[in-house]
Amino acid sequence: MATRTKNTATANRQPRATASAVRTAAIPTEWGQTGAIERLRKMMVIRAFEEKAEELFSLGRVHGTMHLSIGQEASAVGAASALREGDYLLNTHRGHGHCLAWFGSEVQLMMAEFMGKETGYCRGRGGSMHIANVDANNLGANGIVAGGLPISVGVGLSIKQRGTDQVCLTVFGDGGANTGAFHEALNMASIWQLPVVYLCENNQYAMSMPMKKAFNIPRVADRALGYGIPGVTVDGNDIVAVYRAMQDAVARARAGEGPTLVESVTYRWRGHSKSDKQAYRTRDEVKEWQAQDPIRRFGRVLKLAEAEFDAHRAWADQRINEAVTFSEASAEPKIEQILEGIYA
Amino acid sequence: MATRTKNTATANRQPRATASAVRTAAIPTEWGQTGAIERLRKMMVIRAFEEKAEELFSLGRVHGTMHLSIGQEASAVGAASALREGDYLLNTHRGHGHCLAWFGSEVQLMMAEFMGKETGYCRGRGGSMHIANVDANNLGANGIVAGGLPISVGVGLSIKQRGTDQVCLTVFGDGGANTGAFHEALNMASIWQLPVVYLCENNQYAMSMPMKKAFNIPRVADRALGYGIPGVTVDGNDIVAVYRAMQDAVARARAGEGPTLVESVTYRWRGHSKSDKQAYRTRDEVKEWQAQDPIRRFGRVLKLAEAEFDAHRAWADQRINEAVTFSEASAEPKIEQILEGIYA
Amino acid sequence: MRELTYVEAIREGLNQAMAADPRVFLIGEDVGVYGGAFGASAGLHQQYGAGRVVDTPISEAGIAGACVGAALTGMRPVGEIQFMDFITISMEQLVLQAAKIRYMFGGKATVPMVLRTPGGSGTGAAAQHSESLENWFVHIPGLKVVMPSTPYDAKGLLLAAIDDDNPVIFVEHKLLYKTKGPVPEEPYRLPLGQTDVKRVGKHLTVVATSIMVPRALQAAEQLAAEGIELEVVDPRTLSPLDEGPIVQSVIKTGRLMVVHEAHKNGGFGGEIVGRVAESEAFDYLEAPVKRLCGLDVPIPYNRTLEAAAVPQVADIVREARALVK
Amino acid sequence: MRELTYVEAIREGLNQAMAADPRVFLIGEDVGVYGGAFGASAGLHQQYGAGRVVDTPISEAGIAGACVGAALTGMRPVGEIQFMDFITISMEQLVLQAAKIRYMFGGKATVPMVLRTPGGSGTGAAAQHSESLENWFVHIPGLKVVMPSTPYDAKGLLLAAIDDDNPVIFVEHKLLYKTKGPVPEEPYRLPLGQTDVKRVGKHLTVVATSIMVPRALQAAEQLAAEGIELEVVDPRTLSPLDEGPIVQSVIKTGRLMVVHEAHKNGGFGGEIVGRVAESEAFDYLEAPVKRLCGLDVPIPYNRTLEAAAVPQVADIVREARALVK
Ligand SMILES: Cc1ncc(C[n+]2csc(CCOP(=O)(O)OP(=O)(O)O)c2C)c(N)n1
Ligand SMILES: Cc1ncc(C[n+]2csc(CCOP(=O)(O)OP(=O)(O)O)c2C)c(N)n1
Ligand SMILES: [Mg+2]
Ligand SMILES: [Mg+2]
Repeated sequence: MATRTKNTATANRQPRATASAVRTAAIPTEWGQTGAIERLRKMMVIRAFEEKAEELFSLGRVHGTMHLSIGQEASAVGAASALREGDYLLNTHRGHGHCLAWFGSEVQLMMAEFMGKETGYCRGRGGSMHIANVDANNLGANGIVAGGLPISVGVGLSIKQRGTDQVCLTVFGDGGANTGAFHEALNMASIWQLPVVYLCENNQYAMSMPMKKAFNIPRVADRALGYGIPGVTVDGNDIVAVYRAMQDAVARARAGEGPTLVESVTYRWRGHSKSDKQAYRTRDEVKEWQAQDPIRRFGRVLKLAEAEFDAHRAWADQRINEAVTFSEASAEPKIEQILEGIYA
Repeated sequence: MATRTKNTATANRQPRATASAVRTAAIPTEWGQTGAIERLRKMMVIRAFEEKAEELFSLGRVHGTMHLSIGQEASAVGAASALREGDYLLNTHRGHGHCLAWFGSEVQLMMAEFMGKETGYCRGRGGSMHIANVDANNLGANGIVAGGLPISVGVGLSIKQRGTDQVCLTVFGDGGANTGAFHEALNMASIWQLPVVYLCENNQYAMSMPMKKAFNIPRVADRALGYGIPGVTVDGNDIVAVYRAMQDAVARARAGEGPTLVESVTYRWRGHSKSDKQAYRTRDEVKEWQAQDPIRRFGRVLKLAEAEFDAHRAWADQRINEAVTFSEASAEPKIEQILEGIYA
Repeated sequence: MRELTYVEAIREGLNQAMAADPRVFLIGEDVGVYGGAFGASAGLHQQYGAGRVVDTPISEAGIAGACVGAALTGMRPVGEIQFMDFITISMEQLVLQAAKIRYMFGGKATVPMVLRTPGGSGTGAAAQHSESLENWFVHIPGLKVVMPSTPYDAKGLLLAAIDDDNPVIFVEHKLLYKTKGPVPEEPYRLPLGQTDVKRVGKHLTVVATSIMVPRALQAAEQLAAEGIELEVVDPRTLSPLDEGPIVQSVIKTGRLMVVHEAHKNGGFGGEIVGRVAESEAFDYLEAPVKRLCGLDVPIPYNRTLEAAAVPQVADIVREARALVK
Repeated sequence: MRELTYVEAIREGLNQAMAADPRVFLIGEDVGVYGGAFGASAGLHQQYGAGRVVDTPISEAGIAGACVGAALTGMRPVGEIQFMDFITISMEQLVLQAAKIRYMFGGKATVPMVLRTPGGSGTGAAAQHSESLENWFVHIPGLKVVMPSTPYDAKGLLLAAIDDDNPVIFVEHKLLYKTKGPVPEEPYRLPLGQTDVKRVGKHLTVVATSIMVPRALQAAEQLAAEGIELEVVDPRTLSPLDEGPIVQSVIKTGRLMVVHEAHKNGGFGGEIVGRVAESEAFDYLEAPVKRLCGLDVPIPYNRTLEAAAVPQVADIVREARALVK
């Protein structure tokens, strides 16, 4: 009499994709060695940016807070690699990586923003949590967990109504998947088959809340079942795996076949933000994941000698140092202009 | 590399449970003929209440709006039958039925509330959309779609913390299942295994929005997959079927095994509210469902002769007429007391 | 001039905006075949199709977000929140996203969206369907807040709101929908941020919003017979507020009463009093000011209590008389 | 007397309430092992266990709803919204449910819950982590709104709020958390709805809330050297407001300045001015009033701009001096 929903989410409980469980992939032919190296360097720039950010903070040279994505670089760069210029990005509070991986991003403008300077992407008004580059269709990081998800519905509708073949990459965390905003957005995107890819970066925690306690399902991607869209879980520390999963999702979106939920399983090495004592996890757990450093892993795939690897990293550090120099030489916003830019 | 979520919701597409597809069940032995007749009469009282409500409205004797559940009576009475005194109810805007089906409900106090009288359940302050009977743990109808769902989390937590074996019945519509509130509530109830039963009365429409357009999955119950809880779809016009499905769900909840999502498939015969022209559906569709009148269907299960059936209905009408008489004789709230009861 | 009801004027405004600009589209619950809960979009779905008159699931955060995202990427969405009460579910998107995006991004983005929503009581729908929350939005820089009181203003302000490059909260009133007034057929714009003196008088300045404007005008009619001349001032755009005409009026009359339906406590009336008390008009005030507002009570269901909860014409007459004496 | 910081005072209040009453429990994001984003519940998870210090997913509507449902059924929940900005997501549950349930149900239910949340800017967290939205809640009958400015007030008002049978929005300030002051060890209650005169003066009444109270007191110190005596009045409970002491103070000083961090437009300052301008104190006002409030701008990230966006001690000194002259 009653039709029972077979709870496959629990029934087909799959081994959680972890960094160690998944073999690294071959380099995509469309990247070639050059493209692959470019991406390695991008990851290194992100890492260098964030390490510098930490340093500047500890020196008291920036204020506020920041959310570092150290350890998650493969997810950002792998994902962005599947998009193309003209596509849109909606980003999160932990968004330095995606921003730097995005088309046309200039690290010195990001650093200047981070340091609150007039030359920054947002003229120093936004800071770490609000970096945007609207000219490049980077619609901004977001200080609100899942704040970009309802917005993605509008971006998707806009693409459809304007009749372009753009795609909108919408990033959020495991924590973001428990907000009402997630639900409303995924349902709307699904019923209207909007060209949006939902990338959930499951880094195991929402601040101190372990994913395992915040979900009663093994994989965030299982949520896709509730919206009738594909859900994919991928090793988020494998740049090629992320890229491949995202390619499929982007292709579907671009073909008008609607949204996909891609879960990228990864880990943040640092605390949630600058004030985190990390009482909710063990040092060993952190170390295990650090052994799966996405940058070193890709270096191994590329079969780079230690020296060459180091040279790339030195190149990245150099970019960051130049960005700091640029930012330090930049002017502060003027107090008289504080009321500028509220209304258009 | 990527683990793909098999989209069973779409893959195992089951025939939608409809009134016609499901055979009526035998009378539960625990009801007996007496209990069954009682429930038939309860459905008749609900029907009579709402028909009278319509009449009073058209005569201008009540104002405001109302949401009639005519055609959905089996869902309300079947569900309430699976609960016991001391359990909690969180109800919807289309809640006359559940309220009348609930323990200790007195139809004259409901009618008085409906007519805005001081003797009403809410002293005339609440009206149709806010009828509550807190003494009987009926925590009220709700003018906000899914407004009761976040509240259910608190009721569930309270039960757990107080260590009782109460259960909270939480009712909402198909439309309610697309709100962020639904998502946050079901997830929280699931991770904490709260003693709540979520009853989604899928009457095919949210106002003018067909369920088929608002969901990209065939059954609301499939949403359960996203929370790792059981989801059940049942013929909502079959009082026994609803009761059985609810019994299982209530038993799980009472045993501390957590929430269940029960989808009761039914149909509202009337417009959404008093101002609805019903341009979004056909007369034929309405007629098809009217042929599945849950009251007549249960009358057939009970093998009642026409005259006996009519006598029960006359009894119900009598109750309603008495309720109207009571309400009309009741005083209006006093203007001087308008500010009473804002703060405790 | 031809007369239209307030809701017809809004519908005509929507229609003309959609006809003129393919970037304009409607989105909300039941705005399609149903025509909107109060009929504001009746017929537009048939005319423009489901692609431009988008029916949504019950997802108020999603609706607001859909407007933000579309506006950010070149469209000019007009969203509808079916009752102003439900805008409580949209607050994050409206306040933390729509209002702030431009500023947070250093002035490098625009969010040209309009969110229409009916506020107010008087329909017997009780406490969860009768909110008047406009002052919440007034409190948020980056948003504009418009509250038309006549069919003429409704159409002209709506077209201006759709043209505006900022997020506009456009608050209609359920009881005004059926009121009639002259409305030009061609599209016209009434600039946002222009306070309108709806009646010239000399004894008392009455600043009224939305439905309280016609009520104040009725009260003024009655009082005129007693020789009391009210000046009825309608801000129309509550934020950014054009305070000049209010201040000038108080300088002239020496007396101020603010009338709105929203609860008094923490309401827009305080803002008006604050502006006047900080202005040069302060020295001209001859009597304490008066805020005649909704009682601080959830709107009751009972018809008599409901009416007693917000200012009626008789209340305005009584209080105005008392102030002038 | 022993000194505690503001956050320690809150923690001690929570601890004592939980120890005394098994119906009291805490719920919110990271209130458990993490101890709360600002440490307000540090150690309580270890002491009372996960059953009474409940870590939630990121679900602000759910947190508010959890408080409403638990309160309705016999518990006394204390919820935490990690930053006041995120309360935008809880508005439906707070405004349409918590605030109205009692009235809508004819006075037959109670919703004894407290929702704590830190407001304010000054931490460099920019526009989405710096909101001061208290006047939204002041506008809603059925809610109480409390804003302590000292450790002593924080503990006493928190314990009173937990005792109260109504929903209380308890607004803390991030920059106050580390400020110190005397706090008795035993549990004590400061009744809600009692305005407190924090400093007696005669030239100007300064009504200040939250962090603006210590800033106004510092300004008063400076001005005292010039012979200008500010009377600093702290409402503590913004709603229901105890307006008597404010009115009395203005009658005494003849001058009024309101200082708050929230945006001026549509803010609580208007309410204070409205109350005074409607009161007997109107006739005693010797000068226009002044609202010294947050600029109407989203809080900027840049440190200098951020500080310039809200009143600082020097601003209070300057404006007070100008008003008194
Ligand atoms: C709506 C909302 N609630 C709470 C916060 C505070 N907060 C910021 S990030 C965060 C955790 C987010 O977890 P997740 O989505 O998994 O992203 P992650 O930080 O792990 O990258 C929290 C609770 C917020 N910014 N917005
Ligand atoms: C949050 C919210 N949005 C919109 C409405 C207006 N409204 C009332 S009932 C309704 C449709 C509800 O559909 P469903 O949940 O399926 O329940 P049904 O009316 O079919 O019983 C709508 C849109 C509301 N009351 N609350
Ligand atoms: Mg995370
Ligand atoms: Mg329905």
